[in-house]
Amino acid sequence: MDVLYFAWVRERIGLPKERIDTDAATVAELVEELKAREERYAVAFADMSAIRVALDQELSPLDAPLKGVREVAFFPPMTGG
Amino acid sequence: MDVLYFAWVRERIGLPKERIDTDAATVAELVEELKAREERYAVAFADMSAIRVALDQELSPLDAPLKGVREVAFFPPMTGG
Amino acid sequence: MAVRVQREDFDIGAELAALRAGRDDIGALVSFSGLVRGTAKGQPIAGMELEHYPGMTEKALAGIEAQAVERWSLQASLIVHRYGLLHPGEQIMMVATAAPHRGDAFAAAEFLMDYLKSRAPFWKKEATPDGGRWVDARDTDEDALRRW
Amino acid sequence: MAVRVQREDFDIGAELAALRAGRDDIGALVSFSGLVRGTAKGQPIAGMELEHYPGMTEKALAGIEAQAVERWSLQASLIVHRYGLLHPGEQIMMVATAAPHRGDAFAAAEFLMDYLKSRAPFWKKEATPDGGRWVDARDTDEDALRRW
Repeated sequence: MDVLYFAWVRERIGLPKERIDTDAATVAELVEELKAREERYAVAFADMSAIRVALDQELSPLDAPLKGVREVAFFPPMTGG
Repeated sequence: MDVLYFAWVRERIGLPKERIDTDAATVAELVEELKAREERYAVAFADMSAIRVALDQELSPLDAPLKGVREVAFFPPMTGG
Repeated sequence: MAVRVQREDFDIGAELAALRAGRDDIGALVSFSGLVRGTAKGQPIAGMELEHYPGMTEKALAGIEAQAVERWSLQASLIVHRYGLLHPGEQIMMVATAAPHRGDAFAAAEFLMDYLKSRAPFWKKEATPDGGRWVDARDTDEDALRRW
Repeated sequence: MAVRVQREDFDIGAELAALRAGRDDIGALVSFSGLVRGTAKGQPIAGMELEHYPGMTEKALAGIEAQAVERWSLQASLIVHRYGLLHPGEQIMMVATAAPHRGDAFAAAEFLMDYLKSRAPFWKKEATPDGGRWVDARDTDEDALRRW
């Protein structure tokens, strides 16, 4: 699936988008998998209360299932307006 | 003093402004004096709950004293905006 | 902080641009404009005559604006109200409020509108097929003042 | 009912004129515009970079607008939000709402702003003398959603 990062999550991970093959069943499992993979993910995802998730462009909770999802995005709380 | 009328109060009394010499101590007394004077005042002031009063261009209650007042205005509830 | 009572129409875009011209401290700009509707109580309205009390109108509007300035941290505000004969679709009046944050700008604009509706000496007479009809003050407008 | 996400500036006067053009059923027109402030947390701001999530942004804004249309009797509404590098004094975004009466127009505009602030995928980075600084979401913005 495509994984997108925005704002300081993007800066900490060092890229805006990547393709990730995973067997993770939920967003939370994907986060743990990435944190274990490299330090930059561990830094970006250190405080998950500061992270929001969108699955196929819909805001979703951390325990949402990934089955069938094509695009996952991680970003900080939004500050539009 | 100058007495001004607006909107349907003006239409019922038949003029926008007149000079009135009175010894009335309050607005309410002036209203009674006018109602006794001519039918058109009695019609305009039949329901005083539908009338607002300004003394020297400040909204004022019916029992406000007239001493020193130069301009009295009678009109319906306002409908600006 | 300004109040204008005029027969002529106004350009809301130009008014808003003037409010923020040359400054960079405003974060939130709210405007309200009131328009003449083509129907009222199920009847077509050919026009609306807006009568006012020259002198008191300006004082009342300035007083309402001063209250808003005291209650909220406004950086700029404007009230423009027309009088005379207006037609459906035309602008009747506008208020605008500028503040660092949106909460103050919205609250002040609603406060100005609520007070202006019931405390500024304007009266509307609609031209209906049955003749002229004075618009009644709505109880809900008087009620709206109680929230402030 | 329309949503636009764009790099270019917009003309709020032209947008409001377009909303009411050719119709006489609108009684109340409310606009909000958000502007870049020249200082933040006591520091001068040279500029603000607005990042967004293309695709999701449009969907989120359209979803928020649809909720407003469902809750209030709106006759027209518009959300325009910019992205890219903006400078102090520049317009960031606007919303406009049109309704027969002012209560609906004001409530819907505030609702759109409250939801847009916390639910549309935009992020602001301010250029300060100490370098770039991501603007933190304010607890008060999240709290503002609870009133709806």
